[in-house]
Amino acid sequence: MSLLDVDGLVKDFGGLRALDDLSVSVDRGELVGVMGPNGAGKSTFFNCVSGVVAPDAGTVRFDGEDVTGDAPESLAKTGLVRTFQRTRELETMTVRDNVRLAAPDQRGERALPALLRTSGMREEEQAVRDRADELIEAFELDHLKDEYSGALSGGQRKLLELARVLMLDPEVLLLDEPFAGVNPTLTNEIAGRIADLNDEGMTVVIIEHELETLTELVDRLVVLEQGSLLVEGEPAAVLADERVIEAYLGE
Amino acid sequence: MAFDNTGRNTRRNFLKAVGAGGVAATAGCLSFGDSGGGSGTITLGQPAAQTGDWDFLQPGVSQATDVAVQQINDAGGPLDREIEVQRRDTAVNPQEARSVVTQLVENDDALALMGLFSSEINPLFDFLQEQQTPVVTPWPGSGYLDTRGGDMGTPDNIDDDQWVWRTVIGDTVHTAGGARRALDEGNDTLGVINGNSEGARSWADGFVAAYEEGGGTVAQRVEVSLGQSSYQSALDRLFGSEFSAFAVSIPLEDATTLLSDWSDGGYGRQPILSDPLAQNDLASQVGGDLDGAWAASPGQAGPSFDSFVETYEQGGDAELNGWTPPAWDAMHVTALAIERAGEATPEAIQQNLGPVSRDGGTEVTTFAEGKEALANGEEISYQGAATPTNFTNFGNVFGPVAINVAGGGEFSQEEVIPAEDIRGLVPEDEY
Amino acid sequence: MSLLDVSNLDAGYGDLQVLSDVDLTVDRGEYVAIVGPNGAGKSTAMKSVFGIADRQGGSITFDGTDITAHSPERVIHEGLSYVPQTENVFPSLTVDENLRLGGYILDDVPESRREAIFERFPVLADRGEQVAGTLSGGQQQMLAMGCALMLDPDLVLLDEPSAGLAPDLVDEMFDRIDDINEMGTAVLIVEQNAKEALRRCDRGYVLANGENRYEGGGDELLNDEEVRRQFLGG
Amino acid sequence: MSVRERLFGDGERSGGSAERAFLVGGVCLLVAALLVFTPLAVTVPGSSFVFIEVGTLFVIYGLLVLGLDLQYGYTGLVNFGHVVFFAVGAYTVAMLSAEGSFAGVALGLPWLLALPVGVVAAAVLGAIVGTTSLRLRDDFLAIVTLATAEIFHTLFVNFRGVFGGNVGILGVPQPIADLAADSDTAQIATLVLFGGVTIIALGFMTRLTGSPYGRVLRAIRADELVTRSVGKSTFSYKMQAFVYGAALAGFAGGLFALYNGAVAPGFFTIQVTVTIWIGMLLGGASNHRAVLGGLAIIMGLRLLSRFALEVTPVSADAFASIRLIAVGLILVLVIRYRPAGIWGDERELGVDS
Amino acid sequence: MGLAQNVIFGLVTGSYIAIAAIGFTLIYGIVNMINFAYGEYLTMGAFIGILTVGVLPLPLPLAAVVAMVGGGLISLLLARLFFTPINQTGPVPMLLTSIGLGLVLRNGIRLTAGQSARYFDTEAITFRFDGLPPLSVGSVDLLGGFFVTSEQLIVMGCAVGVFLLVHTLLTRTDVGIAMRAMGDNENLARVRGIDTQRIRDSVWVLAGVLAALAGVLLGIQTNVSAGTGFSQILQILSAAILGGAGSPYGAIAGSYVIGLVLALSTAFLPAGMTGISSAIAFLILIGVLLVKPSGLAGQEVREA
Repeated sequence: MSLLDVDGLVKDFGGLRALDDLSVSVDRGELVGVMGPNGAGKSTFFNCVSGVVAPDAGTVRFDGEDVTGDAPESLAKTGLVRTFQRTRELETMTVRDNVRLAAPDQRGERALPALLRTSGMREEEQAVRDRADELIEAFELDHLKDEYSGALSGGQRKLLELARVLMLDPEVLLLDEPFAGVNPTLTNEIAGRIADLNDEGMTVVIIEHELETLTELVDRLVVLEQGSLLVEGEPAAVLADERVIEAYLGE
Repeated sequence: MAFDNTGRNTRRNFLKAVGAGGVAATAGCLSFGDSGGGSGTITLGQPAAQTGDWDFLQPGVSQATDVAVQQINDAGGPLDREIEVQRRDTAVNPQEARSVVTQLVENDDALALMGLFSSEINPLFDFLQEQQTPVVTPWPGSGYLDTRGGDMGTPDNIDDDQWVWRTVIGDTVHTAGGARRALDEGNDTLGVINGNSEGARSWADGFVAAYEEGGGTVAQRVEVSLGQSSYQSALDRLFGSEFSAFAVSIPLEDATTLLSDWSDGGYGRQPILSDPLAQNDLASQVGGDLDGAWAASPGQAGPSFDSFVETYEQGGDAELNGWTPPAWDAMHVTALAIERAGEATPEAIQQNLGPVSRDGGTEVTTFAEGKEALANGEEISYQGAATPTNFTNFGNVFGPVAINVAGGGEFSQEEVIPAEDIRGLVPEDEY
Repeated sequence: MSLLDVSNLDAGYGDLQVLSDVDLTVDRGEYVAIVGPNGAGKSTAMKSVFGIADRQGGSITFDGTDITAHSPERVIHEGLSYVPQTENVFPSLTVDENLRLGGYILDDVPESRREAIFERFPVLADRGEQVAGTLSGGQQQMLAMGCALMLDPDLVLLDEPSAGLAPDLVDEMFDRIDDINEMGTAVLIVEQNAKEALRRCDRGYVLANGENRYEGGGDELLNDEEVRRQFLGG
Repeated sequence: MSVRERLFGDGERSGGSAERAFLVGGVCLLVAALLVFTPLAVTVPGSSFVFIEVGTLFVIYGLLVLGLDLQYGYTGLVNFGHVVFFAVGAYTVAMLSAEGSFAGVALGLPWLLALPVGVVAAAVLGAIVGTTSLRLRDDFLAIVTLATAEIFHTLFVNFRGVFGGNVGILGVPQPIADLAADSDTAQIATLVLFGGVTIIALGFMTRLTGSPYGRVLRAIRADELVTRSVGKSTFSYKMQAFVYGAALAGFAGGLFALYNGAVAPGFFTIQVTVTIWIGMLLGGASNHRAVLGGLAIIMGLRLLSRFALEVTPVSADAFASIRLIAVGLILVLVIRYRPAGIWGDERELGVDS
Repeated sequence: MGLAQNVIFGLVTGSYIAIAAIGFTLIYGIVNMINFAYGEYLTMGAFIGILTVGVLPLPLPLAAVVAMVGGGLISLLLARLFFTPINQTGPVPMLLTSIGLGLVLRNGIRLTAGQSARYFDTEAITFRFDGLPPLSVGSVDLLGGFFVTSEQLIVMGCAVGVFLLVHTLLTRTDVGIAMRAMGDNENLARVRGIDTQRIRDSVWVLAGVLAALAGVLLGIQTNVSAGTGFSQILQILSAAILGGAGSPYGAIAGSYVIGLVLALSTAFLPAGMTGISSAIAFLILIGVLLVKPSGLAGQEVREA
């Protein structure tokens, strides 16, 4: 059974149909790329799956459970985590706090332990701190860790966002254009990390325009057009598909 | 209620002994008033409504206070010292009033307070007791003060004193005069419309109580909130009932709106106005329909009212209102109390307010007369501008009630119900 | 001299630089397309011409006037108009009112111009009182173009006019653009539908990664293997 | 690196100050207890009384501003009716504990029972307002809270049988004044006791906001969607911040009633809300000590400005208006030139000056 | 108690509020701020009217025009001094600035104009319609006779005139259409060459003009003092929010709802509760916000 199973998703915005009977499924451990021209519905697909918007029809199943329309926070708690296309940093918080925030199920996030500063809470916070610093270091942001994230450059924000979601130790990671606005060196680096995560067993779905990187990275490509599935399959085969070329170059 | 006043004395002594140090240094630098015990200027405090809901009434009260101070000082001042009034804004807010009172008493060394409204006094009553400083105020009509305040008839003993005195007639009393007249006119059923501020309500409560006591029936009573652009709906509701006259108790500005609405609506029937509404402005704004409406007003009918008005008008052009003559009286009676005491302290004033005002002794209408009589070893009885100013045991005054009738765009006095008649309306120990 | 001359343009949003060293020209009456993969900076190039994106370096001249530092409300006075990709009509205003605002900067818009627009976009003609927000996507796009043409500009900038349109409407849209260009108005178009755009335009630019990649005649680019590869990352 | 720093790191930058607050607050409580429960009496110079008076009000309002800062400074909730929770706490305590009030309900129950009920009442009102309104946009929340405060003010004034109308509820017990040796001692004891309470509240707030809990609140202020997408139930946090702030205000109201001995609508006007908002912004939202500092400045300024009357050439009437004009101008100028307040962090609040 | 009569009272009250609320809501929609100092704009307008009548002296209608012109100019001046410089800071700082400005203006007016109320000298004529048959349901008379005064007719007439003029302005003139366009999408407005600052200035002027008119009308019906406008601000604000903030047509609807609620609740609430009519208006506001946060008019309303 697939880990993430999207079936017959429909979403209208006003008169515009952003998703039109879209069905996609992702298996555990897979690394899937989602591509398609602008307006094909890629981000809406992510938004519906991650609970940011509720689909008008269709179901989203995660690990066998029907999670259609569930709130983003409950999805995130069950292990389905996403990033945003235009990075959304908590600009009024430091890099460290951005990353630490994402640590799940902390006792210190409840008022009473926070007030009493229980030893359990402190130990937990220490662990969170170590893990966050590890991630920050891994993404080479350690020289910036006390900076407010509002001061970061575009590429650094992408890294920070990745570090933040990894703090959640997600089962499925939905990445919305992780390479946009990132220089080639960094792109390769991020790609490498994503590959590593996938090797370690994390399921990853990536929306990306940077086809060169994407095709090298993913196991499978899903191409959307006009809100529905156009083609899916091995990257090479997909790219050779006439329908895909047409979708990108026009008829 | 017993209050230990040693605390206060020690505090003052402490100040004298230590001088300035710590917080006292800051405060000392900022304190400009002289200490009240020795010679020099005598400072009195006036918590005032320079901003806030009733600020339009303050100019008259300020002017009356200032001309009184001027006249008293011209006559040599109590104990041959100058009086000075320190006026501070409370915005008619009890919170502000609390700190203003503290500042006046503690920093300005005011020996008595010549102000405070019902809405300030009532919730601060305990606090005011702790100040152990007489409050001689021209403002409050509240029924709450009917049985609170004054010296309990024992001037020498301040242990049982409650330090609030008012030189204005309590609503309970003068409304009784109004109610009596309403009944005399043959109105056995009335409508009542009043604002929901404390002053307006307290008048209406007093009036209704006295009226019903006298056998009248209130067919309909409508409360309205202040500051509305129209009172038509409330009037419509009021006049849905049958009655021959209706009582109006709401501040002047709203009353003008309300009575203009009433006039426009052609509801008819005769208005009976609460005391502060006997103002020519109202009569001229509302016009001919108001002719025949009357207000039972205290305060403009005391024995020395005419000489007060003469002096008052020389002091400026602030409008005279129902609280203006009582402000004058408050100042005089306080100055006389100091003169009689022979010392200027809060306790001395508290102990002498009764003796200089109550019946018995030479009747005096000005400070100069009083000072002279006291110098001759006579007892005096101050005859005020608003009332004869005979303080009851609870620090209240009775006075004649003047019936002012509207006609031709102004009010004129038609009848005066003597103080004695009014006194008869209220049992001895309830006011 | 070119009508529009963009040289060495660096541009982006705030700290973010999207374009570096981009050159573009459009001659009077010319039909020029900018194509390139998503995220190549095509729209940014157009927005910086109109003063919406932040211009970080280089220069932009239009009809001999340096407009590098002009705000949008000044640029429009120079004789170019711009049709944004999305949110390009005022949804709570009627079609008529939208068109009226198209000619906002003119003291007086000749009635003939409105009629010419209705002639070109007949679907708008009988919807003058309809609120724009209730129009279909295609109709809104037509309206947006109509608004841009109210000024009878020398150059019109079109940002992905075919995006989100049903396939049959796409053709019509391109036909309308051809009409506009044939009437003598220069057109600069950013298109995802590269094939169609390149087929119809006089000249095209391929942008990738915020830089000029290729430049040439429309057909020339269309048939270039390198360009095809560029798109599909091969 | 000290052991504590090692343990808490920079995220717990306020850890030390919380402990210090508990210590100072505790000492204050002890001193107050000493003053209240022993025959010990102190005498203070009369001229400092007004400072003690305003100081007592300041520490009560301090509880309000701390709660408001939790709501606005940390969580970004625009509460324009904070005074209503203060009022509900005060009225509840007053009505339960008062004896022989002139008007309104006075049940004469022990004040020790009334005080917690007052806190709960304010918290419940906070929960009701929160449940219905926290999903609304910022400025609508402002309107709903403002309207709630106005509704309650109207109820207090109009339902005389219950709330005593404009007179309010009188005859509320004043435990400190009753226990202390004399009124000077009672005043000082009140200031020290309430001051201690406020400092302890400051300590709790510092702990709360310096912990992962506070991190979530700040994240909600920065971007609620991101916070949700990393698995935090933001609505629940907003609700908590709102209810805690309301409860703290209710507690402050209860203290006020027991200190003043009476409550009346005049104590709970929109002016209170405005004062604590100005104090918070002046000091710098999202910084507990700064908001207290800001509040101290604005209240101190109002007090000191009264002293300035003697040295100004204008009449007392004019002066009263000029004072209020000055307060308005301060608010305008702070927002324009120091949007993060005097001690606030511009990066923390995301504003440019 | 006649329902018809109270409906008329409600409509009159609604008319004052509506004239002011249109200005308030336009500021909300286009400048994106809640202007808490707006009540003081009414007060200033009323005082200019009083001054013009008293000092120049001009007849009342002309004085009203002078007040409107003055109100517009003052509004623009205040916006330039206080609000335009912080346009970019967001709604909360703008709201707080307006609270500060309100404090300054209110007390400034008190300082210069004194504390006592002023009155316009006017005469009202009352028109009665007594011939109507009662139509009773319980104690409520649905029809019944009613009256209306010339002042009330003037107020309602002014309101209708204002609605028509504002409607014309917003639908027939470039400036007005541009105002609505800015409420929709400020960036696109700039792309169309609209000088957004000029439009914002126009909105301030319009809001000032309307506030001054409302202030003068209010002054004629009641009186003029430093607190005149402040006592109305919560009702104006409620009406604007109730109608769907930013929509002038919604504000008109909201104003009449508030006016009718005030009148009918005063007339028909149980005895002893008549003083709480303003609280009822707020309750309705809260209720509407909870059920339909976008207000009565929803997001976009074209026709009233």
